[in-house]
Order: sequence, then structure tokens, then C-alpha cells
Amino acid sequence: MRYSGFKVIKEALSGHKGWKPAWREPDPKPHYDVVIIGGGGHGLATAHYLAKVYGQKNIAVIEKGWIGGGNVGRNTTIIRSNYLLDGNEPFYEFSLKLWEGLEQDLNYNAMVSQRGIMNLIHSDAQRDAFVRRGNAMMLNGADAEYLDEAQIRREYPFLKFDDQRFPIKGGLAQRRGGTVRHDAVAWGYARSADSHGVDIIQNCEVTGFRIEGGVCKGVETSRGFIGAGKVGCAVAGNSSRVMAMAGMRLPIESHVLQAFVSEGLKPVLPGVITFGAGHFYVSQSDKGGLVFGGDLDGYNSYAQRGNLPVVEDVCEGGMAIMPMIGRARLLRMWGGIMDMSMDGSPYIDRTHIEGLYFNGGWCYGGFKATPASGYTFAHLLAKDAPHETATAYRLDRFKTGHMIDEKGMGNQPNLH
Amino acid sequence: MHDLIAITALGGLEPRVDTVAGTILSENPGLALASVHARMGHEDACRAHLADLLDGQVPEVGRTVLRDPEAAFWTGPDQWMVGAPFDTHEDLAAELKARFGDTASVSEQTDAWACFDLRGPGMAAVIELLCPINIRQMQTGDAQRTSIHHLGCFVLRRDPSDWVRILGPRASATSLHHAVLSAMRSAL
Amino acid sequence: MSQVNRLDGGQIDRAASFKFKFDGKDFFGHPGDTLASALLANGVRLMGRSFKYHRPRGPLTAGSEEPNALVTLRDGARAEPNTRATTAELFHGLTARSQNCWPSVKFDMMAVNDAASDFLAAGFYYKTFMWPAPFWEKVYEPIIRRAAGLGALSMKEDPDEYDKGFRHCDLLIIGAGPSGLMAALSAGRAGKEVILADEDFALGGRLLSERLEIGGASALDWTAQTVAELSSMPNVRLMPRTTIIGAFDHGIYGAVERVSDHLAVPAKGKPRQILWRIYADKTLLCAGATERPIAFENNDRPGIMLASAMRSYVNRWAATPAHRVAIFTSCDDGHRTAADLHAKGVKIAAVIDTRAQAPQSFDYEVLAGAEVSNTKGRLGLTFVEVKLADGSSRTVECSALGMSGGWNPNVHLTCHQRGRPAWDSVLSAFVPGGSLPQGMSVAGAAMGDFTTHGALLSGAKGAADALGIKTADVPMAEDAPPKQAAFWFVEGAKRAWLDQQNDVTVKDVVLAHQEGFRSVEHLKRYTTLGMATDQGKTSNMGGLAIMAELAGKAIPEVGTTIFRPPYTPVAIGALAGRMRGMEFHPTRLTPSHVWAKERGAVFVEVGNWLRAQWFPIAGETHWRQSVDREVAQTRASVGVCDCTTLGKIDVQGADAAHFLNKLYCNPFAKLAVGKVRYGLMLREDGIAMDDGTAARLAEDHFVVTTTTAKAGPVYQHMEFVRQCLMPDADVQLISTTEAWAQYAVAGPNSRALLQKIVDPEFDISNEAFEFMACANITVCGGLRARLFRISFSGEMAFEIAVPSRYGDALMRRLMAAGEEFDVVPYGTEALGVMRIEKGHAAGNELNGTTTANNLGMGRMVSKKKDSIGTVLSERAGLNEEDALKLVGVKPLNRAEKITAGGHLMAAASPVDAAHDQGYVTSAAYSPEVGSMIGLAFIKSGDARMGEKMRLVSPLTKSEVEVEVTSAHFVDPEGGRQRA
Amino acid sequence: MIINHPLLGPRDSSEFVYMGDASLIERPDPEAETAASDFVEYAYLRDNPASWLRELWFHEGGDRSWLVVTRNTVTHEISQVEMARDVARSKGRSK
Repeated sequence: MRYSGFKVIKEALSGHKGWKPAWREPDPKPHYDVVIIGGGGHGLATAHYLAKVYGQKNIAVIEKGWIGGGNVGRNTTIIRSNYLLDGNEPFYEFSLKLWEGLEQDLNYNAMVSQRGIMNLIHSDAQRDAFVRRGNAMMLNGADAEYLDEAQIRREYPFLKFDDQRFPIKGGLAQRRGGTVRHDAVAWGYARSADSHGVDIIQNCEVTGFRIEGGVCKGVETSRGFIGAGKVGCAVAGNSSRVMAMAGMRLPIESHVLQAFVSEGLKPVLPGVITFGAGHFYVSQSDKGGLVFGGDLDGYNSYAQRGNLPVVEDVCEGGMAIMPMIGRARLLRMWGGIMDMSMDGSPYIDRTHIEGLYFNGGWCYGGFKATPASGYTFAHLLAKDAPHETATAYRLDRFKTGHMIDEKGMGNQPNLH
Repeated sequence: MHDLIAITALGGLEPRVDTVAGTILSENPGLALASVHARMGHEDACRAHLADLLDGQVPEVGRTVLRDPEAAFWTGPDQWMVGAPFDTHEDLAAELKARFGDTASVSEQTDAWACFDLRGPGMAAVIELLCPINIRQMQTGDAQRTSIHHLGCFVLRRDPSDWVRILGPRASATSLHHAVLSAMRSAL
Repeated sequence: MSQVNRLDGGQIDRAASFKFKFDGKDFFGHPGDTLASALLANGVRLMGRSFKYHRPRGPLTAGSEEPNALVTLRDGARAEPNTRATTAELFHGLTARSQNCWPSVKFDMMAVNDAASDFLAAGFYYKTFMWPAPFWEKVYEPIIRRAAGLGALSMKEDPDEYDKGFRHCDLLIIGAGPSGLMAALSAGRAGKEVILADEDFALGGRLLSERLEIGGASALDWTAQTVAELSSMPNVRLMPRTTIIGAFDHGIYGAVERVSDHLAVPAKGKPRQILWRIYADKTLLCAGATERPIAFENNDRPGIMLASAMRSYVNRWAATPAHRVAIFTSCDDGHRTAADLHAKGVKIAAVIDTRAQAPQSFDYEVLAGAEVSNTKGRLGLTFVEVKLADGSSRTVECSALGMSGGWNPNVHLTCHQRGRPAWDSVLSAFVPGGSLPQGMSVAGAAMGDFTTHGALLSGAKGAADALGIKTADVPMAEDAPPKQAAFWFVEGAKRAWLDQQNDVTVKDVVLAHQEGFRSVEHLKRYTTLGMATDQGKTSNMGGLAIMAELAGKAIPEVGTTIFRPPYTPVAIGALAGRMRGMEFHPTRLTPSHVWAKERGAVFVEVGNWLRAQWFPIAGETHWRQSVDREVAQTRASVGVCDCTTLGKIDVQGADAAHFLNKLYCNPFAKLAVGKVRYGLMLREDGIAMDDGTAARLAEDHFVVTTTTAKAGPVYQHMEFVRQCLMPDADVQLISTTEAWAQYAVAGPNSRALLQKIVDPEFDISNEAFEFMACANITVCGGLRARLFRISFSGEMAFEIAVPSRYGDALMRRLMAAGEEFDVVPYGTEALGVMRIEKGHAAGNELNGTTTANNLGMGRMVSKKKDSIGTVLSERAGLNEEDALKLVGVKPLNRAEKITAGGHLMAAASPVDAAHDQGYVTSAAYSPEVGSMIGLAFIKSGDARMGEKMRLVSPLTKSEVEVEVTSAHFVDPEGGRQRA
Repeated sequence: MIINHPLLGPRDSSEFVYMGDASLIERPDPEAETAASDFVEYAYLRDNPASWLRELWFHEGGDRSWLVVTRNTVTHEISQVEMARDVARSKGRSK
């Protein structure tokens, strides 16, 4: 069923009786060509591109709970491609381009809104680093713009410029960055994948891998064994738990990242703003809530909730840079489990087990990566070779010494 | 005798005193400090020297020995901060090194810290707005390291018990003073 | 307008009157009123508009669960959007405005959405606005965004202050209703440290709203006596106006105390609110219960509210929403409301009870087995249509309708650590489940004990069980067993509201289910049910019940929803406290700060430090003039720079040298006493972590310096190595950064200057005190000091340290003594210029991705010993042939600019990432070279000396031809520093 | 969170700096033939269990001790707190 304005009007006039489920609820078949573990954004996107771009027919996505219930449903909805390193920038730029055509591709309005993202600069050293980054972005074909203090004052007059502990000296903007209605991304990919014949199997937990002679033959699940020609794992947040069932230890720690939303307010923020001298970034949703976040709580956790010190730290950052929000109220706080990798960059790679493929380690960059992650993982699954924009995301890069460390924090995941 | 004139941690020639509703915050530049850290394998000897210095007492975990002229508080495993009046013991570290010899590592800490005395009926209410110390349970002679507005500080409960001494990083004395004074104005 | 709906009695102070303004009109109320009770007393039912359909709305509740009566409180910079009129305490001069309506709350243009509601069903936006592609951002989204939100920010800085505080207790009691008061009494009398917190300004909870007796006297008297006794106990702290916002790990609770929100303006120096972090050994949740509304056609009109809220308005505030009221109930509690209202002289038009066996009354008509089928009255209820037991219909005229669908225990805080509530089929409600936050137990209505006596008893028992004390005796009170049957919605309704604020109706839930959004999380997200500012306190259960009905399952099989902190929304300012403005981070001042300020220095933030950036003198109009002068004068004669900010760590012990040998990649074991050595520390992953010097003052005593930025992390790393990797090494560490004022004295006349202040018994001639020497000395007639002959500038240079309190005097002395040499103070800019001229790496080069090899120090990494990072530094990827190497660049045309952050391309290559050869890390104008210069990492840079390259910076729209040079622009042989 | 410091008693975890898996104490032998791969595994691979984890916390705002805290990563419950130095010794580390 195609969605359109006409369809909405027609249904409104006939009591909305004609809307069909957005996806089927099939029982698992005994065997698929490709089984994707994880009905989150990345897994569903992988299925969509496998079916639509790579022409694969017999695909299942299996999900422990409900689709879209992981990090795609609990993030701060930001998209951008403002990366520094060559291992990352082409990939995230590819992702941004996919975002730009997503709604037409999916026939689903995920409200991709390119309202821009602006990183504030507060010191000379930070400016040097951001200039290097902005140049790297442009050399990779992305857009970037340097704003001096006067321009920032014009565009963001509500920021705190005077009596500022860390004065604003400029900013690096990416106008094509922005926000997306996060839940709709999962639903849109799911609906499209389903319409291309992908079986989306909810409430189906993987309990083990069937590995024979070094080859992965399928997965054991709470709904029985499901055979597979290839198995792709896209369960960021829980990668270590799932891959441990295949006997693998990963270069990943799971950490909690909190995010926050305020009560609905009349629109004030033009786009995404990140504070460069504290832990605070913010945007405003189409419903009016200020959506904001900051740093990891810092300790390993699978609890999907955080603690007060980080809540306070984030709000301190917010009040430092934007003290007009003092009387706005924080409405909700929540935590997501981040697959924190050892250099802050993800993995999309084959494993040493034939037929088993891995996608994870997204740190807190997973949401914006969703389309490209799905696309390149689909490419890897279909072609057995990495997509050209994802060649650096190898699992063995620590052995070879080819880290992709944007922040330069080394092998301590909670610092990335 | 050298002829350089010292300034206080707050940058003045005289220590600053503020009073809010009968509770007094005073800057105290009159304290010489040195850390004493037992050498590996010399822990007992080090404690003996410390006891010798402090009338037979050694501060245990989280405690101080309050006495004149030298006093001390526990700062870590086998580690103490020794204090004495600055006027008479300016080169405290050298005095202690001579006493402890190879049983301890001694480091001058006098000007690593800014010292403030907070004293009066509102002391506990002020401390509640500054740091997580359980001031209602804290006894005279207790010493705790804590964080005041992101500054790592020592808080020592003195005698009488309406008096605490706060040692905070000297370079941030102005910020620390502002924090304590704001809390006094808020709480009292 | 007079207070037409004000009744007799109530807990308001009629002796005083508060004048206040709502939507520009003046009204009067009394101390003890909330804004909502005062407006109701004045006959105002319409207080706001809903989010999506802009439906006219009045208060649904009398508490913090309110979804409808949201106003913007106060004016100007203190304007506070989305404030619940039901909890806002009235004060003299209060002003409030309704919101989300234009031009007025009575006539709102956007109410056109209501007429179009068929087109705006759940999830409609996901299905449309996609064509043509650019229209979403250019046309549709701006329209949707304009409609977004409820209230507006003032756009001005919040002028109020906020505090944070910390409290500890044996028992935290959350909620001061009957169970909370009884628990506090028990624990208080047992001598325990107790905190009793309640979000209300008056303690007593539901007791304040009921006509009840406790121990034979009025419940209000018992409450007053109990509060008085608790107030007299030094071990009990009463915290009214305090909301426990969240239960965090290990018994830590967040609490917001509204210190000044009931005042027009906070008193000087006093905070508006305080965020308390409460450390509770045990916690008793006595949060009470919330009455459930019923979903029926047009159940959202102003005048329709929870029956218990009516009881509160009438009993506590002596304000009735109308003089003719009907009640729609599915349980006995609705009859209690009718009786209370009747007793206060309010006309009860009818009690419509869904049960066939409804209790009858002599005072008013009871319609048993009946349901409300519709309501009328656009801006305020005028009558309800009732479907009677026999299927016939009649209308009941009334201006207010109370709904009573039973009660839900307030389990929210029990779920903050992702515990799930349990289903109680007797109550048809969720009650606290098994996995409560550590140390928490629950009592009273929050546990499902809905009678007053039950609440008192469970409060006493809860305290006793938590603390291991004796259970206190409990006074007699009402003990009628609760009767509540589930009744969630009236069948066949078209538009029956579940979530009034977000305008989610029964129909939306049905549609979500039809489209496959069947898990609770999908339902919430697709329909926005429960996502409004009230967090679904009155709506989530209704939604669940309908989902259960649609799925043909029991409610607990469908699921529960997780409640997340905060319990009620919290001002962001309160969560930030005083850490804002100039207090955002502490400021660290150097020992020469007072002097530098007098001298007119320009300061710059370096981490938390403020450092002098340059020292302008009369006639200088541009910073470059000052900096060039400082550099030139230092190189020509002598300059002084405060470098106290560098980390200084005292390393002592018999194994100190062995320890440093492990930390630094270059050897330290054999460093002679009295000497300093440059050292490079690697992380275990082989990447450079920090650099600095280690000075050996004695066989067993080193002073290690770190960069300013890394002082903390390096100290932590050293403690890790000491305690975790070398636990038996005899090493002791302590930071001495702030203990010593340390100044660089640099330039050809540095020795001559220092000789004037170093006491004569110390020979600092080149022979006696050569380059990289160090010593304990005295200055100015006996002041203990440390002297290091190290150079960051490349000139002959020393660093001299004295106890910090003398730093100011030493700086003044150096300036005075240096007059004859034309001494110049220099700041961080000149320092930076000179280090770039010398090719010294700093933060821009030690950026966490560079190796010793990249830095041109590959040979420093000792192969003869093990140190942190050496093994992994040997990985192939870090040692490729074309690895980046630190070099210098300068423009072919001297007038052109070197941009730090620019990338380097070979002379004739395309400009793109594939041809990127490296980047400039640092750049400065070099007076000595006569042009800008830069340090750069370039692939195989050390083999490309003299190559002409292009430095491109598309971001700043520049492209400059440069030449690759050595990074050592000045005195590459190092003769000057050895002079 | 509250960490029950073996010497100082219960302390707010905000006084601590977290580093991660306590296996970082077990630094491999740099002389071993397998040192290159041992160090890669040591520095980069983690069990990352969704259950009990022994982890390193530094009492930065306290006595500057490194602690080994045994904590459940799902519930955040803490079952044991040890001085890291003692743990290091028990693992055979010395100088």
C-alpha cells in the first residue's frame, strides 16, 4: 500500500478503515539465504538494501523484542557527516546522501530535516582542529562552513556571549546536517523491507549459533533453529553478548549514554548546536521539545539508565551556553546502551567464522550511520567484499595498527 | 632572611574575612603543610616518627590529630598531611625530612592549598550546599576529601564542632571562596 | 470579578487577599490557594488549549499529574512556560497567561485543527508530506514547527540562582500523606535521621482534601499535631515543596526543593530552587495514588475533572468548579465526592454510576447502570448526555462533571531502575513489583492500601521493617474495604480522550493497533500517548486497557510502561545549579595573576587556567605588535613567562628511577642527580600521551613536569602504573603543581638577570650549571627555590620556582632587576611562537593519534628496556614507509598566510582527500623568519625537505604555495640554549 | 552510585574516575614470544559481560587509590571492592 496525501484524505473520509498493518507478522521459515540478527535501524536498513539494491530474495530479520526498540528508538536524532579521518568521512557522507533521498526511497516520511549543525569553538587550539576537520570534510566532498564570532552572534543571538567562562570564538557548521524523526526510520525501513518480501520476526531471541566446521549454518532462537546461508549480526549495544555465543571476544565495551527532552516549547532553535567547552548538544524536535545530551556516564552498563552526575553535567553545559533554558523543564531522561569501540569507530566486517558477519561498535554515532551502515553491510553480505566507503572498518585493525581514532583518546572506550 | 612579600591565596596582602548571619569565613594563610608518605617497607618506622611528632598519636583513616604546633590528617594509605604554624615552621618539609629520613617521602605542600576556616552556627547548613559530606555525622577530628564545585578539597572538622577547615587548590582559591560565600548567603 | 464559586471553610487564609492576573484580567485569591483553585473560585474553568487540536481545556486534576491547565507564569525573563496551574502557589502580584492559543484562549484560530481531526489521526505525518521532495523542509515542516510546542521561552537569560545540596538520612519518606506522616512519626520517635519530603506546600497529602477522622478527631487536627511533633524533632527534617524526581543507584535520590517559587522574586542571595542529592540508607515510598479518568465522548471539556480533584477543590480550597455538578463513577469513591460536595452546598445534578448495584442516596439522584454518552459546551460544560440502564437517553444539566474510574497507585519511583510493576487483579491496577530500587519499600495507597487506617498502619509498619524498630501504635481511622471495578471507556465513543494534552483518543489507539503498532512502546511512539508533560500519569492505563481489549488479552499480558525520571518535569536551571556563567568551571589563577592584571595583560582560557596571552603596551593597536615585540625582546635580551600551569609531580622513593624508566619510552635509569631530561610518555597503545621533563633532585627524588592539559590524566596514569603494575615498587607520588610558582626566564641575558636574584653561594655560570642542569637553591636572601636550566624558547633559559605565595613578589623583583636588560614579560602567544620556531611539539602535535615516529622521535624509543607502549608502538600500521613526519612549512611568498588545519597537496595533484599529503598543526608569524611558519605532519615529510607543496584550506578559502622545511626554524644546532 | 571503599567506607562514585576491565592489571610479559599478539588482546579485547564485571576505579577525589570494584553491569549492584594494589600483588605483579 502506497502512502500519500490523497490516501490520507481518502482514509480520513472513510473512518480510517482501510489502513493495513505496516508490516506482516510472519512465522520464521526453516531456512533463509540471509538472516539478520537485530531489528533495529541498522538491521532493518540492511534488509531493505539487501532486498531492494542487491536483489536478494530470501531474507529474515529476527528481533528479540519489538523492532526499533533499541538505540534507533532512544537517541537524539541527529544526522551529520562532520568527521575528520579518511576512514570515516566518506562513509558518513554517503550516509548523509542516503538520508537526503530516504523518504522517497522508503515511501515513508521520516521527517529528515536538514536544519544544520553547528559546533561551537572556544579556543585557538580547538579552532585549528576544527579547521582541519572542516577541510577534511570538504576534501571528501561534504559541505562545511566556518563561522566567525560575529556570524555566530547573528545566527544564534540567544547564546551566551558575554560573561562567558569559555567565550565563543567561532563555529564549524554543516548546513546539510540536521535531525530525523528517529522511530520513523525503523518503521519506514521495516515497512519497505516487508514490502520487498523480507520476513520481520519479532519476539524471537537468538540463543546460539550453529557452527559446523568453522561455518555458520544458522541460528538457534527462542522460536527454533533458523538455517541461513549467511548470518549478519547488527545488535549494537549487545554485540558482545551475541557474538560471545559464537565464541568471539570483541574490541567493544557497552556503556550507557543518557539523553534528555524538555517539555514542548515554541520553536527557538534553528538547528543542532554543540557546546565545545562542556558536554552539551541540543536540537529542537518538531513537537517543540529540546532534545539534548552530553557525555557517557562513563562506566560499563547494560542498564539503559544513568545517574545524576551526568544529568547535572549536561545541564550545566546547557546553562553555560544557553541560559535562557533555565526555566524550561526537563521532561524525560533515558539511557541507551552504546557499543563503545576501542578507537571510537565502528566495525563492518566478516568474522573468522565463514558465513558470519558483524556490524557494530557504533559508539554514539549509530543513528546518523543507519542508512550507510545498512547499505554497506548489505553490500558486504551480498558481495563478500567491503563497500568502498567502509573499507577501514575492519575487526583486525588493532592488530595491524590502523586505528581510526577521531578523538585521539586511544584504547579507552569511555573517552571516545 | 629574604625580603619577598607573600600574598594570600586570594591575592591580597591581608587574609579576607566574611561574615553572614554570624557565621564567619576567614582565609587562613598561616598554615605550613607537608605530605609524609611512608617508604615501602618502612611503614612502621614512619608511623613511629609520626607518633613521636604527634604526642604518640597517628591519624587513622579519615581522621586528624589536632594539636599544636604540629597536627596531621590522613590523606591516603600510609600517607598523611602534616601542618604547623607557618610563622614558626615555614620550611616544614625540610624539618620533617630531617626527622623522617629514609622512612618517608616528604613533599612541601604549603602553597598547594588555600585554607579557609568556616565557623559559626550556620556551618552545617553551608556545608550541605557545598559537598556530599554527611556533616551531621561528621565528628570533631574527622577529615574527608571531597569535591566542592568541582574542586578537590579536604574538609576537617575542628574543635569546637561548629568549625570546619577547608583546604582547596590554591590556584582556584577565588572560585572556592565564591562558592562558599554564595552558599553562606543562600543558606543563612 | 468576585469569587463566585468560593465556598465556606477550607484551608485558605481569608484574612489576607492576593491580587493576581490571568490573561490580563485581575482576580483575587487567598494565601493557601493554588492558581487553579483561585481561578475556579473566580468562576474560571477555561485555562488552556490542547497540543494538537487546540481544544479548550480546564483543569483535570488538583495536583502535579495535571495535563491541561498549563499556563505561562510570570513575565519577562522570569516567564515560565507550561506551568501547572494546579500546583502553582498563589502569591500577591502573580501573573499568568494561557498558552498555545491565538489570539486568545477563548477564540483560538488553530482550533481549526479540531475540525480537521479526521485528517490528523495518529501517525498521519509519516504517510504524507513527501512530495515533491523539497517541500517537506521548505513548506510542510515550517508549518508543523510553527504549531509545535505549548509555551514559549522568554529568550532571556534566567535571572534566578539555583543551588545544589547534599543530605543524608537513615530513612527517606517520599510523600507526607497518612502513611508518610505515620512512618515519619515512628522513625522520628525512634531517634532515626529522617527526611520527609512532599511536593505540596502543605504536609498531609490526601488528608488535606478529605472529611475524615483519625483517632476520633478530625484528620486535619491529627495532621497538624503530627506535623508539629515532627517539626520539634531535631532528627527529622521536613521538606515541603520538595519533589523526589528520581531514584538513582544505591539509594541516591534527586530532589527539587522549590524554595522561592511561591514568592514574586527570590530574596537576595537566595535560590529559586535547590537540587538536593539525598543519600538514603532506606526509603519508604508513600506517594499515594492517582484517580483514573474515564474515556467517553467529549470527555475533555472545561469543567470535567477527576472527582477526587473536585473534592480537593471543595474541601481544601473551598472552591467549587460549578454550583451544579454531576459525577460519573465506576466505584464507591465517586459517591464520596458527591457526598462531600453536597455537604458543602453544591447541587449534585446526578451521580451516574456504571454499576447496576450502585449505592443510593437520599440527597441526590443516582443513575445506576448508566454511562455518559456525550457532553456539550464548547468553552465549558453545559450538560451531559446519559445512556441509562434501560438503553434510553436523557440529559443532565451541569457545569462540571467529576469522573471516578478507581485509583492507580503511584508506582513511578519504583520503576526508575527499570523494575516492572505487578498487576493486582482485585484493584485492577498496577502495584509495586518485586524488583524495587535498593533500600526502597512502599506503603499506603502507593502499595494499594487505599483506606486511611490501612495507610497509617502500613506507614508505621514500613518504617519499622525498614529500620528494625518497633511498629508504632496507629490511631483508628476509616477502614472501608476498597471497591473498585475496572471501567476504562464507554463503548462506541468516537472521540474519547485518553491523553488530553497530546490529544490521543481511543480511536487513535485502535488505528495504531490496526496498523501493527501493538507493543506498548510502539503504541506510545506512534500515537504520542503518555509523552506529554504529565508523562501519562492519567492516560497510560487507559491506553493499555484498550490495547488489551483489542488484542483480546489481559492488561498485564499486553505490558506495562516504564516510568523514567524525573517524576515531574524539572527546571533545567535547577539541574545546573551555580555552574553557569563565569562559575561554569572553577578558574585557576597563576601566581603572577594579580601582577599581570595590573600590567594590563590580555588573558586566555587554557583549560581551567587563565593565562596571560600577551602584555600590550601603550601605542600597540594589534595583538601581533605585542607578540612580535615580546618574541623579539626575549630573543634579543631576556623575557619572563609564568609557566606555573605545567603539571609538576613529585616522584620519590628508592625505585623512582626504575619507575620513570617504565613510564617514559626513553631511558631514565641513569640520569645523573642535578640533571634534567626530556621525556616522552606513550600510552600502552603506542601513541604519544604527553611529554615533559624529569629533573633528578636527588638519587630518590624527581620532579616530573607534564603539559598543562595533561597534568591530571598523567598523574592518574602514574598512579595506575604504581599501584596496579608495580605494586611493590618503592615510589611515592604527589602533585605539587600549585605549590610552586614557576617562571621561565629566557634570552641571552637570562643568566645575568638571574644572577641578580639567586643568592651568591649558588654558581649558575655555564660551567657550573650547564644546559639541562637543576638544583635546589635560594633566592633574594634565603628563600628556598628550584632552578632548572631548560629551554622551550630555544634561547639560553631557566625555569625558576619559589613557593606560590612569593610568586607575585618574585615576578615584580625579576621585572625590577631586569630593567637594565630591558626585560619583557611574555604571554602564551609569544611562548607559542618561539616553540613553533624551535619545532617543539605541543598539544596540537601530541593530538592523541601521533607516535614517536610521527614526531621525529622514533629513535628515542628505547629497545633495550620495556616501557609502557613500546610493544604496540611496533605495529606495522604505525610504522609504514610513508608515515606522517613532523616538518616545517613556510610560504613561498612571505606575505601569505599559513593556516593551521590546512591540508597539504603535492604541487600538481588534484585537491581531494585521495591526494591528501598531511596537515598543518600549528602556525604563527615568526619575526625571526620574517614570515608565517607552520609545523605540519606530512607523509614521508622528513624525505621531502625543500619540496614545494600547496597548502589548501577550502574551509577558509585559501590556497598557498609552501616549502617543506625542517621544523627547527631557529638555531637548529641548539647553540643558543647551551650558551 | 555508591562505592564502599575498603578504607574510607561508602563514597559517591562521582568522586571516582573509571577505567574499565580490571584485566588491565594483567599486563602481558613484553619478553614473551607472543608479546605482539598478547598486547593487542590485552589492550583491545574485552569480555564485556552483561553480569558481574571486575573493573578499575580511581579515587581521584579521595585518597588516590585504584580500586577493583566487582559490579553487575545490568543492575549496577556492587558485591566487592578491593584495593587494586592488593589485587595486583595477588596476580603476581611486583616491581
